[in-house]
Amino acid sequence: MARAMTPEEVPVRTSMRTTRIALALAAALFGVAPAHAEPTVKIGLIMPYSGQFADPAAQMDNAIKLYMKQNGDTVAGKKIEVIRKDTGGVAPDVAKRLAQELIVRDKVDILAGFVLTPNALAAGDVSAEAKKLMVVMNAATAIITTKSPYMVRTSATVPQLTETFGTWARKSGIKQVYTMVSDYGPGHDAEQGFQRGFKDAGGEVVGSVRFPVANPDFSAFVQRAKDMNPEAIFIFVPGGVQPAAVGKALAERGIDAKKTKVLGMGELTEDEARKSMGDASLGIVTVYHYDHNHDSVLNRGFVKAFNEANAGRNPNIYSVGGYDGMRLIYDALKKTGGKTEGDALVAAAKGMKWESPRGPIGIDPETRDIVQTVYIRRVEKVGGQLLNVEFDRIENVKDPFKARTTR
Amino acid sequence: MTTSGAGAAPVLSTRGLEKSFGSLVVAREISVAVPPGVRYALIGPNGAGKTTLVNLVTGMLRPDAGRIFLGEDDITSLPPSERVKRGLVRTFQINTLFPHLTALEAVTLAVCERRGHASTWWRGLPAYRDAVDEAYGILASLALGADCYQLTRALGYGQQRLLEIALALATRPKVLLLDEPAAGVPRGESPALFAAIAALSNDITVLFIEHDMDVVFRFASRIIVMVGGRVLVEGTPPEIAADARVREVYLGCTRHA
Amino acid sequence: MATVSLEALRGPHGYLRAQTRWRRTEIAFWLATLLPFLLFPSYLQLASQIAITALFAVSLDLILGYAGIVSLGHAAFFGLGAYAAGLISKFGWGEPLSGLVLASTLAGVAGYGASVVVVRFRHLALIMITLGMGLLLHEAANSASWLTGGADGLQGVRIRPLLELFSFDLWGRAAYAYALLMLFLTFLVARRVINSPFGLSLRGIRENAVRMPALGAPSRAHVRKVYTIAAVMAGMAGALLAQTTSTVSLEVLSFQRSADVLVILILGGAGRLYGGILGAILYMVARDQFSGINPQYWYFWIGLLLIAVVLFLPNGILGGLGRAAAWWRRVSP
Amino acid sequence: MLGSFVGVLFDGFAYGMLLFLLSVGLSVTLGMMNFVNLAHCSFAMLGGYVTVTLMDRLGWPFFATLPVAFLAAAAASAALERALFRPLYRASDLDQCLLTIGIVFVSVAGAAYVYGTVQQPVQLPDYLRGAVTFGSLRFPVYRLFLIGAALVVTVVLVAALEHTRFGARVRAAVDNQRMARGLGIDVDGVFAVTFALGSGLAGLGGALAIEIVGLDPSFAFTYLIYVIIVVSVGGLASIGGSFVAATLLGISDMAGKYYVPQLGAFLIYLVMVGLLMWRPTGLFGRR
Repeated sequence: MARAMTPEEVPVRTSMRTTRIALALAAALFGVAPAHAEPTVKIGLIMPYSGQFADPAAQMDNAIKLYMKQNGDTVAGKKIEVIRKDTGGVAPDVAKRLAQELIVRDKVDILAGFVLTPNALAAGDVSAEAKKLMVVMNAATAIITTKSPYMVRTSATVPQLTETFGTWARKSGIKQVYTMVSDYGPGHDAEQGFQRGFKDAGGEVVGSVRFPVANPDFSAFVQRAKDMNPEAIFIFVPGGVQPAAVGKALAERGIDAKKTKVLGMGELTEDEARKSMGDASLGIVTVYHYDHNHDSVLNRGFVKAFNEANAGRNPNIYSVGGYDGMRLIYDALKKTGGKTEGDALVAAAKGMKWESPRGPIGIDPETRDIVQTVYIRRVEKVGGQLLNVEFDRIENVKDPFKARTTR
Repeated sequence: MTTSGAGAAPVLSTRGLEKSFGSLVVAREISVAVPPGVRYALIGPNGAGKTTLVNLVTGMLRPDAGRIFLGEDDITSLPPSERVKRGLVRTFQINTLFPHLTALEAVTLAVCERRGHASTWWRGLPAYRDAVDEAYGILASLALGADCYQLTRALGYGQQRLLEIALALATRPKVLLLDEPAAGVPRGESPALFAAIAALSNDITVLFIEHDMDVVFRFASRIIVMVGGRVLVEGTPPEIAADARVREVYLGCTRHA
Repeated sequence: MATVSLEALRGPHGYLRAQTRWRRTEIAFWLATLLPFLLFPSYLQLASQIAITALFAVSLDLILGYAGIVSLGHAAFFGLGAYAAGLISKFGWGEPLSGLVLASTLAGVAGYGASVVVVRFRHLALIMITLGMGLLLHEAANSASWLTGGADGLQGVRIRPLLELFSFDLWGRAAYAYALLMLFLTFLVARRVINSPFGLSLRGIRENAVRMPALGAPSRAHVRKVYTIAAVMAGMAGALLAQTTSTVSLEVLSFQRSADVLVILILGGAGRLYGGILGAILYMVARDQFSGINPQYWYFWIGLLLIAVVLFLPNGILGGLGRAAAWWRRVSP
Repeated sequence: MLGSFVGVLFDGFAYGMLLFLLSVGLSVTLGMMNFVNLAHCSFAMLGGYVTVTLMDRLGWPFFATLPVAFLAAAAASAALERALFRPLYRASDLDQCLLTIGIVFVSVAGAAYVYGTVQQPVQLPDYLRGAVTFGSLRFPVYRLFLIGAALVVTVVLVAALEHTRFGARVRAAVDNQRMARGLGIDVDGVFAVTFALGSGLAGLGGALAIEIVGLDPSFAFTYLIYVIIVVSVGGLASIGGSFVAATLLGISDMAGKYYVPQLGAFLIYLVMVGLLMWRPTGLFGRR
């Protein structure tokens, strides 16, 4: 809009001519998109490409590019065109607007991406109203997929991981646990999920604490946990800067993963966090749905291709979420024969099962949420390198939250 | 030290004002009584505490001890704006104006504040014709009528000094405290400025700080001499001129300076 | 000098009327705000968010540009309005206009409360106290997730169609019409405020806060009042965003939003009323275009834009345009 | 109980010193020179990236990278001072604010472009890891080192600014430019050096801080609030004030998180607002 207004505002006598030129220019800039000779399928990617969550978005985007490079950009006779939009971080108002614009202006057929829960929830409304398939490739709050009947998820849900982990922890012999989570939505979900799984299996939660989201130094909280002297500590912090900071605080306080078991969501022992923590990360047990160290032929190929395309960087959960999301879109389009109506695509996606780099996964036909194997890993030194080594797994895990509510 | 002037009840008086900053005493037992209608000059060497006295009286500084009266009323604890509302108004030694307001706007502002229009935000300024007329009248009376559409910062220095006075007049003062009204004005122009002051209505009691003794003796009806935070002596110009102490500590030095 | 004699001819009343008169460029500008309906029908959602941001910036301009209060916590009122509007609709009152009035009133009440504290400070302490209050409110909203939905955002916001006729659809027609109308109405109020005796006193406070008490002006009362008015407007902007997007998240209260609106206002030119609007248009259109071209590094270009404006158009775009216009008058006979 | 109290005091003090190291440069540029330098943390980020690059890619020892971090940030700011800041010393605060925010945007984008958005790994040498045990108390080595570094910086700065000819010139130039020029002081030169000093300190602070707070391109924004809080609470232009403010904020933040974790997120802001209400010009502020 605004381009046309700015020239009008110049306080010098605006001649009709300048106005007309400005309008023509504006029309040229924003006018009708050139007609395509080839039939296309447009995918609108809405992600926080800039700001605090830029790295997850970048990792996801890299995997999307890789998938398209490996599988071509034509499916069922249609060319796949991707339009990328930046939300700049948590901004549901922006995410919703971008989704609307993608649909009314760019005429996209599929919305995808979504690293952050509030943004996914906001765009969900648009997906429901416009009847467009929406693929959530990361955001992990359980309720998201209930927002639109056209939504599917290829990442994980927080309870899927934490509740399973809580149950596993009790079964592995731990009787008491102290939980530490970031004080915001996903943290609360993680705390609740883990505690529920752990208590239902007969464990005791001896205490819990929530740290502020913006928290540069964790030593006070870790010290507090240490003073409680629990048998095990469960930790959830968002990925990025904080895992390494928590890990370093653990090491400084002398919490030894051999004596006090340190449990956590997989973010805690991401590549960069392990590297920063060094040997202090040894023995930390985490739950996740993917690690580049997962041993399968498919994954080895995926990691190798990803490394080559991204200067040696390893894929992570964001990457695999994006990669599988693209796989889902491609397969659904093949099934519908290139039809892009939301109903057809979501019907095609329901019940879909395939082999992902993370192992066998599928889309629950009832909830449209992901069904997958949950891995329990421990940080170990393998050939001089600190790695997340899978040592236990729970297969075919559905989102327990929706399993309860739909029952 | 209280010396009553013409015998009428004073419009402004102080009793035993004290003020110090740390160990530096800037006001000591100041008790003055200003009768209505006079043109008072406040003189003294630099650092004598003249501006401090003005600051204390107008509420810009809080005294450590002592009381201040406007007429019968004790105003010692009133905030500055409240004292202005009651008619005790000052100007500043260094121009303290509104650089990006025109002279007309500035004086209209002051008039509107006095008339109580300034809290009205739902009517346009042009609707207050009387206020604008009054503001313009004040400016015109100080020969600023033609230049009142200029931004304050574009005015000449002498005009800015006049604007200081215009702003003070717009508050309809009973007592007007002028802190070196001619400071920085070329010597030749200051008589014209003081003529404007002298022409003010006799309803306004004026107390002015001034260094130029010619001006002081021409325009003041009474004079207070301050030294070292104290009132040294108070009297009519001839009395002051004849006072040996004043000659010694004050007049002697400035005449030569 | 020709202008001076013209003013002298008009006399003081004519001069003041001329100061407050609607200029042709202003009328053209407001007419031009209707153009997006015709020219860019697929950009109306963006246009509505620009209008909302412009309203927010105008609100900040009232306290910063006119009363000289720099605030780094203005999002507090924006966010209060947004949450209030969202919660009102969540608890069953989905009618937008009454929700808007209620939400803005609530923000105004909070603004008055905050103003009592704010008037006591100036300079850096003032900036930091507004910042601190904003951050505290942000944390409080995060903690009170039972009410606000915490980091996931408020769920269950359902807004009824405007006047029961126009629903907030994917195209954003109703959203833009609604936001633009509210911007215009608020702008009329703001314009009236600054052209009133009260507005003149505010400019006095900005120009010389020390002098005002010496004129008998109750500066603190003035500041409390304008702060409250600005809070109402900011709350209205927040409520508009909540209603037109049916979303509210913690981000409405964030430091980032406070900082963004400050940048937008300075970019456009503070103390000129249109500065906030122009700043919002430029900043958001530039952001939309740059991030469309280059989603990962667009802020590099935004940064360059800000630097360029400071170097070549000090005092914002309107400041620069004003100087250009003055220069043009001087060189053209 | 007493042990944990001493531990909390120590951690708080160390955290305060971290804040101090990050913000002391700002009390020079914003405080003394009165330049609204919101790009302060961009220089800190630069220092951080320099250290990471030298350590991680070129294998330099940690200590050798610190002076380079200082110099790199100082050099970058000297160039910017020349090109952008100098013409704006007399501009309005708002223009300075806009300019430096623009620089932050550019620096964040630049860092993301060069280093990617990924969190940079910071691996310290072994002798800085772990902790010294003292009875039942553990004092992490790196925190001891931070405290030492902060004390050294404070002593050197106070000595340099208050007891040397250079310091006298800086104070003269900052107090009254015209008079300083009249006295034959090269005001432009003094300003350039002072600015470079402030930014160099930021670079050093960044290099020292990343071990604890991590490093990615959003660093330039994330820590801006903290450094401004420290400087405003300490009082502009007061190195000692920043030191005391950082100590107070660090200890109260840490103690709050330990004893009343529910208030964890609020504390630093509450303390700031409280202190500023008590002393609007800051603890040691003169203006």
